[in-house]
Amino acid sequence: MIEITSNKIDREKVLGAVAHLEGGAICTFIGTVRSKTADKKVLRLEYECYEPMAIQEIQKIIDFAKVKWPVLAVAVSHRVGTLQLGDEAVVLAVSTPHRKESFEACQFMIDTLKQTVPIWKKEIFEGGEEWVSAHP
Amino acid sequence: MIEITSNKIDREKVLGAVAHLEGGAICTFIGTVRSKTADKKVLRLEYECYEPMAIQEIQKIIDFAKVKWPVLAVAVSHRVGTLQLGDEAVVLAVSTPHRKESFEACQFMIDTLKQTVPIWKKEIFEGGEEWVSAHP
Amino acid sequence: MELKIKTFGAARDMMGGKEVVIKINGTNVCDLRKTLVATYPALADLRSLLIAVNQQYAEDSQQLKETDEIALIPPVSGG
Amino acid sequence: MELKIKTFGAARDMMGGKEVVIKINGTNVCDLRKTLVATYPALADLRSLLIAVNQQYAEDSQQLKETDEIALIPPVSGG
Repeated sequence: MIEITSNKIDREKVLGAVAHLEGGAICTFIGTVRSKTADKKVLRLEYECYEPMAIQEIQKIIDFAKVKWPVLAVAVSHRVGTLQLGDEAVVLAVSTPHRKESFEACQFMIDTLKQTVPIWKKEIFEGGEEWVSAHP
Repeated sequence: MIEITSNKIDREKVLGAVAHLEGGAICTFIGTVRSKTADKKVLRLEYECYEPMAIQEIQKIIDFAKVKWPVLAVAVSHRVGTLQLGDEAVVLAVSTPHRKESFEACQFMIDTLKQTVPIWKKEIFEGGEEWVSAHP
Repeated sequence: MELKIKTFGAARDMMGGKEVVIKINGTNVCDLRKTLVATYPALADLRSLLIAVNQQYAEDSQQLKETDEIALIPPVSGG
Repeated sequence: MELKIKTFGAARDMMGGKEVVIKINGTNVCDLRKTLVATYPALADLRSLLIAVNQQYAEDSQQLKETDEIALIPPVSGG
């Protein structure tokens, strides 16, 4: 399951999508909006996405993980639009037969998602706003 | 939150217990009952627990993780009694400011839980049963 | 060749619109990049600027057609 | 000294009961372990056998009292 949504992410749906009888391990990563970035106080975030390409890039990451680890199922939901403090921006879950590979695959997928998937976030803080990572 | 329960684990309760405004990352591990162990077909598992000591040992693991990583909150729920295929035996969630440390702390805690916490599982398979890891 | 370019994030702010039309001299991604930076000098301030053609990251040598779906991909920051 | 011992998992099956009472010669955890293995030889087949005193893992040298809460901890397998 790959989902880009402007609504609150349904964690139970993501977890339900990776249930697998041969799986003994599910590792999940949830990225949430923090109240602080360095010294600035974040008010909210705005996410935007090049959706058709984002879905293809996420699928590539899943395909790659399946070659590298015995992945049984993966589900990813990424939220876009305006997010408030504490909101969940991404929920990624993977099920594998054993525990170690679930952590490795989950961490690989979220690390790669942050590097290759065309999604952008703008931080709105007191006194300004900034596209994250845009500038050197 | 530390919980030993004979009921189905409430994932939403575990995840809700680690929500933290300064957290940007939640890593969760869910251990489920697999249908296969080596070549044997598992019918069900029976878990038992030395509960007061188990809770203290889990607390020690959490305390240790908090020294080693910037852990904001941890929640652990472990189920005991009879579990069927696909049931969740343990749900462990940890929130931290950043992603890398959430994976490290979560993996450390579940690895250590499996080594030190007085909980035992018996596999009931076709034609026999066996306490897991009891014998060399 | 006249190309329609989708823009996102910091690049969109620098170019002042979600979709811009630009005329380039040349036929490949490298030519497009040069024209873009000449037209919108602020783009040179980005940490990186990738170009996607038909929803795939493209090499500088890739040839372009007017019917391609082209997008500017400034540094991503999902998750 | 007479001690009440809680038993779990494979150790409980080997000893035939959730709680057993055992008389030991000696006063520490090591003495208890020797008496246990002499009385229930099957315990020697376990991959390991730890002893908890008052809900804490105990060293072999720890002194025991009749009022202690003592538990046999065969190899754990939670999670």
